[in-house]
Formats: sequence, structure tokens, C-alpha cells
Amino acid sequence: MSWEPVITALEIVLFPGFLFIFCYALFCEWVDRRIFARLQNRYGPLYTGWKGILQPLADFIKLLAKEDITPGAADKAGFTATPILFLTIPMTLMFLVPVLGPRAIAAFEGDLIVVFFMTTLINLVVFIGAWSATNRFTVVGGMRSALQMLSYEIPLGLAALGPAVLAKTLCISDIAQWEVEAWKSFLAHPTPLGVVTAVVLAFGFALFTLGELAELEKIPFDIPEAETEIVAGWHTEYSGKKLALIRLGMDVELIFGASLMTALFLGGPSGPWPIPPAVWFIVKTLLCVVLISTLRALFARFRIDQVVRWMWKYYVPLAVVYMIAIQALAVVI
Amino acid sequence: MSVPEDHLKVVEDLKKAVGAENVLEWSIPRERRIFVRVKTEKLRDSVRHLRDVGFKHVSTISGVDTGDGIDVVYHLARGGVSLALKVRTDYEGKLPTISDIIPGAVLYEREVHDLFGVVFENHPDLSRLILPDDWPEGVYPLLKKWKIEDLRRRLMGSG
Amino acid sequence: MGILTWARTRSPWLLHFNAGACNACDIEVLAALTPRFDLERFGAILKGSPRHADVLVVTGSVTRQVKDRLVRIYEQMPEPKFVVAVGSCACAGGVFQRCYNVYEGVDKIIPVDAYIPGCPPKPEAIIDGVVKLLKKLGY
Amino acid sequence: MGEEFLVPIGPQHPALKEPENFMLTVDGEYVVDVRARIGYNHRGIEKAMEDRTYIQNLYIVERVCGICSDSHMTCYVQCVEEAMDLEIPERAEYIRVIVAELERIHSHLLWLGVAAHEIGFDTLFFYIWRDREVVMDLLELISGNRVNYAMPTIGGVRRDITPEMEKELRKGLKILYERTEYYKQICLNEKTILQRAVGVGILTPRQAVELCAVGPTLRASGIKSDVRADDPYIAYDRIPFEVVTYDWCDVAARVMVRIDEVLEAIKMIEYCLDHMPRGPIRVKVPVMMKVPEGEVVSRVEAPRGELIHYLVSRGGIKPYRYKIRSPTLGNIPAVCEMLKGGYIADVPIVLAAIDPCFSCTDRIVFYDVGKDKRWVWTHEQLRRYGIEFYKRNRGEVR
Repeated sequence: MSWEPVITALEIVLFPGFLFIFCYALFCEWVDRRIFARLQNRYGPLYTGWKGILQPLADFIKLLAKEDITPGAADKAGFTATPILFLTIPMTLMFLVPVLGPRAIAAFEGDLIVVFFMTTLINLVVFIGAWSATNRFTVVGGMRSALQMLSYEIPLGLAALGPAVLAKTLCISDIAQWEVEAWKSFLAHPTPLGVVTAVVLAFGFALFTLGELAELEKIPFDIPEAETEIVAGWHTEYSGKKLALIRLGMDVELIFGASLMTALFLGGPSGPWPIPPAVWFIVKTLLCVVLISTLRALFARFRIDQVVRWMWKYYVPLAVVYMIAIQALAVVI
Repeated sequence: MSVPEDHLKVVEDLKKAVGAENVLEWSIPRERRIFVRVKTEKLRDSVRHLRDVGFKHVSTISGVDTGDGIDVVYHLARGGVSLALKVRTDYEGKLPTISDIIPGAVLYEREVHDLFGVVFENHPDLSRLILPDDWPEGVYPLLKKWKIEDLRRRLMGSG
Repeated sequence: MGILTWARTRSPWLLHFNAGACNACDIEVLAALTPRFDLERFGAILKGSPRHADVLVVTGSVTRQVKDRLVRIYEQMPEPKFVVAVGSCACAGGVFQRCYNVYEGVDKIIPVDAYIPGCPPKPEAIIDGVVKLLKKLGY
Repeated sequence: MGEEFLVPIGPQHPALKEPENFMLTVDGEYVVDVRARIGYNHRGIEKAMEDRTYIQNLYIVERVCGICSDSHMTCYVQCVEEAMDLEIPERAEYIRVIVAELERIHSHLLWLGVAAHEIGFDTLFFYIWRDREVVMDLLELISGNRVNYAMPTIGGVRRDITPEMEKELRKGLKILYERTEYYKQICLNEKTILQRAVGVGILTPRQAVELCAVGPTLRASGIKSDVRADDPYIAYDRIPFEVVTYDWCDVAARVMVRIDEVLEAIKMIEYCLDHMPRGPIRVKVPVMMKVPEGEVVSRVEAPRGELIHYLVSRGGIKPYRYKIRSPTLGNIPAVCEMLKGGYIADVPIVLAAIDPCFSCTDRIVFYDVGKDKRWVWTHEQLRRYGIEFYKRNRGEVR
């Protein structure tokens, strides 16, 4: 009776699986809120647990215990399905990203395409949830999030495809591995070609971060839940357990975005020998979360039409130019 | 306090424009303050004349319950000078609107209607403004006949 | 049920409602969230929708017009919910007592858990009020 | 023309610090019509003032509005003094100007922070409100309370400004000057702010005059009108200051007018401190004083615009009739014009741009553009195309 299935089962449940994602998501929310607060010259959560680290956990448990109201006019199916889907999709996507070792648990050829399909699915789910809540604010919020999704989805995809084309594979784990070797060989003997690829990839990283900001609906792209205009956007009507799931879903989406950034651009969870890959993964994703959080604190919120116009006028052409550069490099390498 | 000539000139011009007998009384207590009382029929002509002379800004319109009728006071302003144009009307009386001469006045007319019951003819929209939706019709709180106690008993009781 | 009370007292989400106040108390409630006082240290965030909120912070003596809005907002909030009346107007009508359009005090309309007197109460007093409410719930 | 889609903003809404309810008829992201219903704050102040003595009324007038409490106080006290023909010492006049200008700084900084919050720039909101604490400390130093400072009273001022306070004041003002300069730079070239403010909520000078707009909203449309300059009261005729106007006619202009007014206010306070005459700060007045018969109109430049009080007294110890018109009401027809044709996303910032203070405004209410009633004087016919939205949701407000 080989131990293989038991280990993978354990892996799924425990380490790079649900428990780890749950704790790490809450930890990242704490990091995000603290940095956001520190940039605004104030403390942020301080008294729950050491330096407020248990604050997201307290919020989560409290929401679970609250009364869960479904508005009378809402259609029950869409309304209850949304939070569950909103959490499970990012959770499953986490298994496509290498965390423990160089290979992710469920890595297979073409999982990058699956990732993009699922992220678009999230927005669809959000729209259904907003529409089924029949509250005016949610409907306008849902429309906005769909509108915004249309504008950032393609450039985000292009930015992510960059490394895939260079690595000549569509499996995220392989891309991460290719990057590690490329990096090692570059360090061994730096060639001008290597410098060019590094610059292009860095440019791709910037494009991808911008896309991630829009996907995670963080300021300056948090229009779908613009607090001052439409109360709380598409999740105005959710409360209690449903809201807890949605907030957790957002956190998991945050760390998924960050881990995707590390896997595609920063070489995944591998690093110099003494530190185990898992720790490298945490260090790199934290770096990305800190980056997102600082960007979040520096900007005002754009208007939806500005976002759409700005995306199509600058962001898409940039992504196309980036792709051309990548193709040229691919031919040379 | 010396009475500045240009204030006198304003009153003279108004008398010329509206007819001296229609300007019932006027007083200039201090610099930059003019009080004029005009016959009710001459209200619109005086407002139109004053606007052409430069009193384009309506600061506000106040109602005063003088016991035997309601004084409606139009506070017009030209730069620093504030002119109070007073017109007498009786309870539930009718006054022509001036919102077509000075559009900014439409709000103030609605308040006077809400709180004093003066009806402004062909006013674009004389619906309820300041008082709550469930305020009983015909009760105009700022009239002297309504004491606060019975207003409270009548409202809070039913409120 | 230690964990539940622990969670409930560690993350009181506020919803601010101005029931006819002269907005002196409102700017003090807002000042309590800014860097110098920073209520977020206790985990308190200002939330936009009644569905998300636990603590309803009401300022101002309730005017007739705003009464049914206040009741509707209160009903929209999920259980367990608490109400904090900020300012002497919200506690008992304040300087606008015996005005014809005013219910003197929030507790004539909805049950109130904590009163913060003062006209307006200083941000420190508001924070003290919120912390006392949390202690009452077993902080 | 299809059914429009009504989006209620308020009465409980994070953007509005006060209960007012604007029913926006929208069409996709465009605002087609505005129907406002205020009256939530109407506390019946004028009726209450009619059966309280002049001294008791001091406490009510101060609480008409929490942010411009000193303007209401100065206006009321000035009104009663004029009715009683009472001369107040010159030092009291200077102290009243200092407190009035400090309140202008506090009100404008507060507004600037809230405006930044409206467009989602929370960091700037927190920074500005942190620096606003400097003004609040100065006010607390002079009057003992952060809000509702109760400095003016009938016959002069309640508390004097001692030399130590003066030193403290000058230090605080210097910090404020630097910080406001820094925020002016931010607002001028921070792209994300400009994008949300330039060209938004346009009010042409002709509209501004015709709709009787007041204060910074009027001055941002290029019209030089300020009660402190045109109709100087207390010590404003002896203090050199410059009326700030911009002619961009949009939200960005209103931001800049208010920032420059803060800088101007700081200079005025420093001038007052340098030229403060000696002497008493108050003239004794009997508590149950009788005001001779007569009527007085008193005007003050509150942070939000021209504030007018009108007193009719029949020679008793209580005012026969006391009328208050707050500046925000003057700007409401103007804001209605600005909102039409804009985006939902612009509504909070355009609304905030007139710095509405509905606690004062609830003296009078709002101007109602009925969707189905075309008005004789509504200017241009609105561009209308409706998409069919169902309206069955239960939240349909009456």
C-alpha cells in the first residue's frame, strides 16, 4: 500500500492545501491592512493578538456568527451560489501554482489557460451575484465590474503569456523552472541578450501587476465597490456567513495573484539552497502583496469610463508591443 | 450716521419706476441697508426694476407673522448693499412668484409656503420641502397662533 | 463560547447615521478614525452598508422626517447589533428639546446600548464609549 | 424615452456626512435628473428661538451647524448688538476675526479631506485630517473646546488671547502654512486628482449669478463677491486681504479657491495678532436685556458662503421673529445644474464641491426637477435615451 495517495491527500488538505491557504490569506490581509494604514500615518489593527495579527481571523469568525439575511426580492439560487463560487474558484486555482516544490500539486500542460478561464469565471459569478441581489447599488456595481473586466482581461493575458512563450510551455511550474535555469545561466555568464530578456520580463512584470490590481479590484481600480458612490458595490446586500466567504475569497484571490506573479516572473518557490522552497514562496508572495498594498495607498480612484478608455488607449497597445518584443526574443533564443 | 446718497438714489429710482404712491414707506438705518415697503400689486414690477438696477442676488425671502397678516420680505443684494423689499399679504394669501425673474428665488418661496402658508401663484413646483412627509396639511408651524406645546402634542402624539 | 465573544468584541464594524444632527458630532466621529486617534487599532472600520455593520453610531436628535429611515436602517442590520448614541442630542434631545419637529433622543425610537454625552464629545470620549461597549460585551 | 433607473443617494450614505436624499434618475452611468429631498435635519430652530430669551438663543444659534458654528454666532451677536445700538471694544472685534478665520481654516481643511475621500484618495484624507488637528488644538487652546467654541457673546468676546496663546498660535500657523502649500502642490499636479476634478461639475458665471450661488462656488466661477470685502463687518475693513477667485468654473477651481482662502486666512490672523489693540474684551450686558423695537439684517461670510440673519424685534426680551438662511441653500440650485449630464461616479465629488452643510440648510429645502414636469426655465433640453430597466425592486422610495 504505497504512501503516495496519503501524502498527496495530506498535501491537499494541510500544507499547500486548504489550511495553509486559509491561514496565509488571513495573514496577507493583515499585512495589507497594516501597510495601508502605516502609509496613511496610522497604526491599523493593533490589539487583537500580537500587533493585531489575529484581526482578520476575528473578523472572519464574527461574520460567521452573524445573522445571514437574504433579501426578499433576491432570487435565492444566484444569491447563495455566488459567495461559495467566489471562494472555491481561487482556492482551486491555488493548486496550479508551485508552492512546496518546483512542481505544483496539480500541474499539467496548459494550466495557464485554465487559470485565465477561471479568473474570467470569477467576474461572471460576481455579475450573477450582483444581479440576483436586486439592490440598485449591487446592480450598478456588477455592471461596473463586468465593464472593468472587459478592459483588463486581454492585456493581463498577454502579459502572462510573455514568459510562457519564452519558456515554450504553458505549464506554470515549468515556466518557473525555466526561469530559474535562465537566471542561473545568466548569472554564470551575463550576455547582452540576457540583459534584454531581463528588461522585457521586468516590463512584463509591471504590466502584469497593473492587471492584477484591476483584477483584484484594488484602488485605483476599486470602482465596482466604490464605497462613496454605490455604498459597497456588488456585495452591499451580503451579510453574515456569505460575507465571510466573500471576504475570504478576496483574500485568497490576493495571494493567488501574488503567487501567480512570483511563479511567472520571479522564478516560483526556488532560491539559493539553504532556505527551503516553501519559505522562498512566502517571501516572494509577501513582496508582491506589499507592492500591491503600497500601490493601493498611492492613488485616487479612477472613474469607470476613464479606466476603460485608459486601458484601451495605453494598456492594450503596451501589451501588444511587449508581445512583439517577446516573439522577437523567442526567435533569437 | 450720514445716509449715503446712492442709497437715496435707489429709493428715488424705485419710486419713479413704480409710482411714488406705491412706495408706502422706506428707511435707511445705516450704510448698506435699505428697507422699503411696497404695495402688493407692485411686487413684480419692483423686483424686475431692482434686478435691472443691479440687485440680481436674492439672499433670501423671510415671512413674518405680524398678527393681522403676513409680511413677506424679499432680501435683495447688490454687492455689499442689502435691500429688504416688504410686502403685506393676509393669512393663506396669494402672491405672484418671482422665480421667473430671478430663478434662484424658487427655494425660498417654497419655504415661506411650507412654514407660513402663503401661496405663490404659477410657481413651478410648490410641493412640500422642509417639513416631514407625514406633516398634517394646513398646519403652518411658524404662525403665531400655533404654540410649540400644541404642535408637539398634535405631532408627537400622532408622530 | 469564549472564541465567539472574543471575535465579536475584537472587530466592531461601525455604521454612522446622522439623525438630524448639527454634524459637530459627525466630524468628531470621523476624527476618531483619523491618524491621531485611529479607532482601527481596536479593529473598528467604518462600513458603508447596514448589512456589513455591527454597531450603529447615531448622532443627532431624531427629527420626524428621519425617524422611519433610522428604523429601516436598524432593521436592515443583521443580529447581533448594537447602537451607540453620540452627543447629548442623540442621548436626550440636547439643546433642541421642546422643538416641534424633534423626538428627544434616539432611545425613543430604537434600543440604545451606549450613550456618549457631550456637545460634541471629543474623539477620546467617543473611543472610550466604544471601548466601554466592547467591555460590556466581554472584551 | 424608456423608464429611468432611480439610484437613491442617502439618506444614509457613506459619501454624505449628513442625511439628505438625492433621487438621481440615471441612465447607465449618466445622471439625467436630480430630485432632492432634504428636511431630515429640520429641527424647528426658528420657532424655538421665538420663545427663548436673547441669551438662551446664543446656545441654539451656535448649534445650527457644527462646522460653521462661529459664523452663526458672530452673525447673531452682531445682529442683536446692531438692534441695541451697542458698541463693542475694538480688541473684541479683532479676536472675533481671529476665531472666524481659524474656523474657516478648520472648515476648509475638513472639506478638502472629505473631497479627497469622495474620489477614493483615502491617504490624502488621512494626511489632511491629521494636519487639521493642529487647527483644532489652536481652537481648543483659545476657547477650551474643539467645536462649538462659544467665543463671541453679546457685547464682545468671552475669553482673551494671552501672549502665551499668541506664541502658540504663531507656531501652529507656520506649520499649517507649510502643510497647505504642500497640499496645494499635490492638488495641482497629482494626475489622479486632476482627472476626477478638472472639467467636472461645470457652472458658468451666468448660471452662478442667475441661480444666486454664494461663497467659494460663486468665486470659482470667476465672480468676485465676498461679504467680508463688499459689506465689511467687525474688523474686516481694517484688515488687508485679497478675495480669491478662479475662473475655471469646475470642481478643481473650487478646490483651489478653498486652499488659497486657507492661506489668505493664515495671513489675516498673523496681521490681526500684530495689530491687536489693547483694552477690554467685553461690555457688560444685563442677562434679561430688552432689545428695542426694530428690524436688522446681518450678513457674514461663512466658510461656505454668504450667511444672512434677519431679526424682527417688538421690544421684548425675546425676538419676535428670527430668520436664518444658511449658505448651502444658496448653492443647491447651482449643484442641481452641475449634476445633470454627469456620471454617477461624479455625484459625490460634485455634491461635496459645494461643501454642503445640511444642518444649516434645513432651514429651507430643495429645488425639485420633476422628471415628468418640464419646467419653463430649465435651460437646455436634456439628452435622453433610455434603456429599459425594470423597477420592481421593493426599495422603491415614495
